[in-house]
Amino acid sequence: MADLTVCVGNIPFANPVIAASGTFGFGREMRNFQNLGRIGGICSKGLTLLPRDGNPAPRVAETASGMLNSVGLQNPGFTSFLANELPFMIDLGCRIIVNIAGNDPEEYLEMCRRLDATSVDAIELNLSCPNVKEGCMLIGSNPEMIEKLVAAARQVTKKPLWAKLTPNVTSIADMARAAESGGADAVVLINTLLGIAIDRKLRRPILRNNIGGLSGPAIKPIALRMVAETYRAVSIPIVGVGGIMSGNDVLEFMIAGATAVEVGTANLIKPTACQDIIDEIRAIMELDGVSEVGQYTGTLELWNG
Amino acid sequence: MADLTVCVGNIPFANPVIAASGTFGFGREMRNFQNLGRIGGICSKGLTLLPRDGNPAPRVAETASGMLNSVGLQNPGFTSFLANELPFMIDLGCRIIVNIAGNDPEEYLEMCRRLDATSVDAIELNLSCPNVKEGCMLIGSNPEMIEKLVAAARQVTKKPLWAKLTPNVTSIADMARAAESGGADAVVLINTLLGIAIDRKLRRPILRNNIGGLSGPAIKPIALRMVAETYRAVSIPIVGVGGIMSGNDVLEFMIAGATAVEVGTANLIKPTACQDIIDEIRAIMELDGVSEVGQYTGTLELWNG
Amino acid sequence: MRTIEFNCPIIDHESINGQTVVLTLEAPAIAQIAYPGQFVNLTSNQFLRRPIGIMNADPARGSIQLGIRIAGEGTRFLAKRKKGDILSLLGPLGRGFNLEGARRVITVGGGTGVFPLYFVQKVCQARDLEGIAVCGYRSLGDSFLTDQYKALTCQTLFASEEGDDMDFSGHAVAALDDLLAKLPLVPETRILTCGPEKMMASVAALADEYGISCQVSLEERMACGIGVCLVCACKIKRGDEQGAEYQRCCTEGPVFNAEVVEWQI
Amino acid sequence: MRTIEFNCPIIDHESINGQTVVLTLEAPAIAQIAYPGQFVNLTSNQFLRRPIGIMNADPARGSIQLGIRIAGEGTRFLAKRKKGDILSLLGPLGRGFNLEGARRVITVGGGTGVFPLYFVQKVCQARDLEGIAVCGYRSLGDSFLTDQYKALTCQTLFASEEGDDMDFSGHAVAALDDLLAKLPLVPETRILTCGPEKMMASVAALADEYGISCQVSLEERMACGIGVCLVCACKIKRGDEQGAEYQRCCTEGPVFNAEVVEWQI
Ligand SMILES: Cc1cc2nc3c(=O)[nH]c(=O)nc-3n(C[C@H](O)[C@H](O)[C@H](O)COP(=O)(O)OP(=O)(O)OC[C@H]3O[C@@H](n4cnc5c(N)ncnc54)[C@H](O)[C@@H]3O)c2cc1C
Ligand SMILES: Cc1cc2nc3c(=O)[nH]c(=O)nc-3n(C[C@H](O)[C@H](O)[C@H](O)COP(=O)(O)OP(=O)(O)OC[C@H]3O[C@@H](n4cnc5c(N)ncnc54)[C@H](O)[C@@H]3O)c2cc1C
Ligand SMILES: Cc1cc2nc3c(=O)[nH]c(=O)nc-3n(C[C@H](O)[C@H](O)[C@H](O)COP(=O)(O)O)c2cc1C
Ligand SMILES: Cc1cc2nc3c(=O)[nH]c(=O)nc-3n(C[C@H](O)[C@H](O)[C@H](O)COP(=O)(O)O)c2cc1C
Ligand code: FES
Ligand code: FES
Repeated sequence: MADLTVCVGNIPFANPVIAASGTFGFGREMRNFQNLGRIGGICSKGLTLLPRDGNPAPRVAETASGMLNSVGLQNPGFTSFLANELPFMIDLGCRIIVNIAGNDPEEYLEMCRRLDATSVDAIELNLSCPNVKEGCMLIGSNPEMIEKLVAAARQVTKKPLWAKLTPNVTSIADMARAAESGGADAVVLINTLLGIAIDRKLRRPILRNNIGGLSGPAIKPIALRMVAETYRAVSIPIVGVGGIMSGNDVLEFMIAGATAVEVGTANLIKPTACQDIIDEIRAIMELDGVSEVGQYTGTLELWNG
Repeated sequence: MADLTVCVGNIPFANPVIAASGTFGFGREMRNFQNLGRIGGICSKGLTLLPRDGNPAPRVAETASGMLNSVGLQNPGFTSFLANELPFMIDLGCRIIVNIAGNDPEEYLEMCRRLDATSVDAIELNLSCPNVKEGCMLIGSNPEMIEKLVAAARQVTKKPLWAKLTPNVTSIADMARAAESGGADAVVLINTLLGIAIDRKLRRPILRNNIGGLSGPAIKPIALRMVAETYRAVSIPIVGVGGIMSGNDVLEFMIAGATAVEVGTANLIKPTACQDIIDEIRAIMELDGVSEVGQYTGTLELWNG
Repeated sequence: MRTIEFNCPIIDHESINGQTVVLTLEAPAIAQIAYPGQFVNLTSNQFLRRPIGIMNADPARGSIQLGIRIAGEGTRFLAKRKKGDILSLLGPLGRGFNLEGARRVITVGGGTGVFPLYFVQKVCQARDLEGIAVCGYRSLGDSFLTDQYKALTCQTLFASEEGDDMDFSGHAVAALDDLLAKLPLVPETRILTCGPEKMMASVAALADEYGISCQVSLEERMACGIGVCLVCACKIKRGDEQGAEYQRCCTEGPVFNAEVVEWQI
Repeated sequence: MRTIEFNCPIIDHESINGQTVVLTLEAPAIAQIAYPGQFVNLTSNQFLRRPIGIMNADPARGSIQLGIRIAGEGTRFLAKRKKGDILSLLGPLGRGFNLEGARRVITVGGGTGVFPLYFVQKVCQARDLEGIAVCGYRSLGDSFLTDQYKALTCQTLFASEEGDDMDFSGHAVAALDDLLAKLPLVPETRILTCGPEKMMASVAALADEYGISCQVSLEERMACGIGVCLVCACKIKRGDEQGAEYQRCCTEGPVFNAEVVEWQI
């Protein structure tokens, strides 16, 4: 029987498949489609200290093998989340990661502090949301700010800290190194790529927010390259995200260097995506004669010359 | 009758559709498929001072709505090009742009000097090829180096200088501003995004060069966003490239701010792509009631708020 | 309610005109529980699914019907499918129309909005409610379901914007105005509307004028259709009257009481 | 030679086994000029076109045939097409086999390589050349075109790697070795081979041993198929013996004289 368990830092996961932030809500709706106790983990929708309305609609534009979104971190706010959503999530029976996005460093720290007292399994510092004007991506494209923020968060919580990075930078490896120096337990890459879609007739962006974040299979080759690049730059675990649609995709990310992965847009196309992907991984391991899924991680052999 | 002519700087083009470097050879093969005199222009395969063998095969990997290539600037060398290809190209009856890539600044300058004496219409400085270890992308991700190189080239040739930029940077607008400061007549964006494709069974990159450049519709939202962003940052013309497959795509790029466009990967799927796209533009202008194609350029109206 | 993914064969394909088709799909589980105003989310040859309102459900036959107008590549693909082809459906999705306590139901449809409201009238007939339908088309040539509507309802009013030989020459909203002016009012009347946002806003205003309760079926660009991605934001007035908040068209909607909708036009 | 894009209807679809089909396409312009060893580049449901060797061309009927083995999503889509479906083809592409001055032609095919070589034997028969065919299959159950090959050639040798009831038990290369050992040599013999690279390299070595001129049909990942993108690099020895250079599989190839090929295995 294939062993799908992996450890990200010290936390064991039943399998490497985690639902990505913003594509799974808080798990309430997805319960109708699959047994959430069987997936590796769920990453909450991105949370801000105060409730956020998010951006006006349209918030989605379809692109070739992908989509742009400009949700803009609509969420009930951190306090309401702790009271109304977290207890429900904890009961789901899988690992729970909480994705937080601050308007400024202090907001991140405030949320970290308050999460320290909960039973969440890890905190994902969203340093990469492209859909809000403040904080987030600004911090995420500056290594010094990343290191400082992660180090400060490290001081206020014992929870594992995952730094979720933006691909909209010249060197993702530099950002990952900064997160590592700051004391991050893992880096999560990638968040969405900045893009725009235009309505020719209206001569307007389709998204009311003008720009949005590109996700889906279109970005997979970029995400995979960034994981492979970062694997050579840091020694903390990498959680790979970007365009994963199948079990084979997951194993490609692991071969490139990921310890676990997050599945995002696939959930929106197929509500059973996470469960199906886990089943596919199991079948492929059988085929490949691999008994422990962790044996894939970082086994990419580069061609030389 | 729709007027498709555009001017990039001082050079008039019969229409805004230029065949992108590396996807049209030197025009010899494409003659069999369309009347090259009718397209706006052709950009030569990237040239280096000395002949280059390029990278070993496989050099292509298919991705969702796109492809990775790692040709590595295989070309007969600048001297052979001048003797054997350029005269042929000049005779084709459309604008000829020569794409050059140096191992170091001096190689760029040497080629610029020698092109000054020819009748090429513009020189495209390839500051963005991801498939060679030297020069190119290194220069292209550093604003100071871009500005210095363009300024130096400006000294040795009177030909219009187009700077072709890489999207693998935090701020493409910064790169474009640097090119403008250096005296570039236009910026061309974007070249390919760095990516990787992995063969799970072999645990090897599919490309023998390990990484390659991602092109095709998958990258269109990113290219379009970079054009829109750069349009607000510089006042020299922008030539838009990335994932264009249709006349509608061309007009989206123009609305975002492009004066002309380059069509790349589409040529590989459909050898009549450029001609078909020109016909589509004409039909859409009829529909839109637009008489001069230049009237689309930069008309994107952003949503505010 | 439990919605899941179904692979449903097309058992009938009726072409209404070059731009519009009615597909009948074998979907017993959906047919069993679907009610008017709900929708399904369908795969096509495009990346995202496409939301389409349920036009009819026949629990006995185990089938549902969808009326589809070609609007782009995705609906073109769907319209070109043939009998026997299989489509992946998620459904039934969303909150539909509320007919509780209604005695008279006036549906006001415009364009493809005429399709999902057909399901309303079918339920009205089954429940013995007085069904009145106003259907707005661009032109006579563009009209559809007219015989079916006539067979179901107590009264129909077909409006043609181009003024060619239909019941009413002009917009569906003007037709409704005309109708309401003549119609003796009865209590427990509901106006249910589906169509272009501008039309629905006018219908809502008219309903308000006449003091009739009104429900509207909003359309928003969607991805998941099941409430997890938050892209389908509709601006809805808060209960406490303190401004508005974004609610999910696919989950809290697509049908909302007209008075809570903050129109975007 | 002039190649353009054609939309060609499938006029016949023969399923050889679950994994392999032969499609007959109406493609008069291609049928007219195609010669053995050339290929077409086909659209599927995938992004890039797929190169497939021409298995047969019938100028009179205006049709060509393609033998396709399912290797992934693109070939799966192609194999599932039905009579009447239309495919976009670019062709004929590339340089095929050179039969000038040949008297005896020995084809050595492995797997799907057996398909394009069938066209060689057809031309041999038409030109009255002595055609001998060695066809290598994994097993009897996996074999195809055997009757057709028999009908065309002077001699056939069907090899099965699994050693089940075929002419020869073992690899096609061993079968060729066996054949050459027994066969009285005649001048102007050519060995033409198509199949896995390893097989072709062995065939080339064997041909060299026997002093027979040999042509090989290389396979390389392609995009355009028409010579503009340079992705299909084959390493070919330079005429001046100074190392090797990259030539285009789609344009200078896919067929090369064996002695200029720098094998990558
Ligand atoms: C709840 C709901 C019920 C609907 N019911 C019906 C129906 O019964 N019959 C019918 O013909 N149409 C209906 N529509 C509209 C239908 O979903 C769109 O026409 C369709 O998505 C267009 O897809 P396309 O690929 O043809 O067009 P494209 O313009 O190529 O679509 C591009 C993208 O925009 C989205 N989009 C485009 N137009 C609309 C639209 N009007 N509403 C929402 N998203 C859109 C698409 O879903 C896709 O993501 C309904 C929409 C919603 C939200
Ligand atoms: C000149 C030439 C002639 C050929 N003739 C035939 C033939 O007659 N019959 C036949 O069944 N097959 C033939 N092939 C192989 C056929 O092209 C591949 O099997 C097919 O491209 C695989 O596509 P896929 O989508 O099914 O597989 P995938 O593995 O999903 O393809 C992914 C990508 O890899 C490329 N690729 C995968 N395998 C090969 C391969 N072996 N050669 C080249 N590119 C590959 C595809 O073109 C595509 O770009 C030929 C190949 C070449 C180059
Ligand atoms: C609709 C939507 C909402 C998202 N919201 C968030 C979010 O709140 N926080 C975050 O860190 N990432 C968010 N993301 C990014 C995803 O978590 C993921 O990093 C990205 O989509 C790439 O993965 P994918 O291609 O598998 O979707 C969102 C993505 C989508 C499509
Ligand atoms: C096979 C291939 C070869 C390329 N070679 C070059 C080159 O030599 N010089 C260059 O500047 N860009 C080169 N490019 C990049 C294209 O010119 C273009 O910038 C890029 O592909 C994005 O456009 P597209 O999506 O329309 O292809 C190449 C692209 C491809 C696909
Ligand atoms: S479409 Fe995803 S929440 Fe409504
Ligand atoms: S496939 Fe493009 S040159 Fe051969």
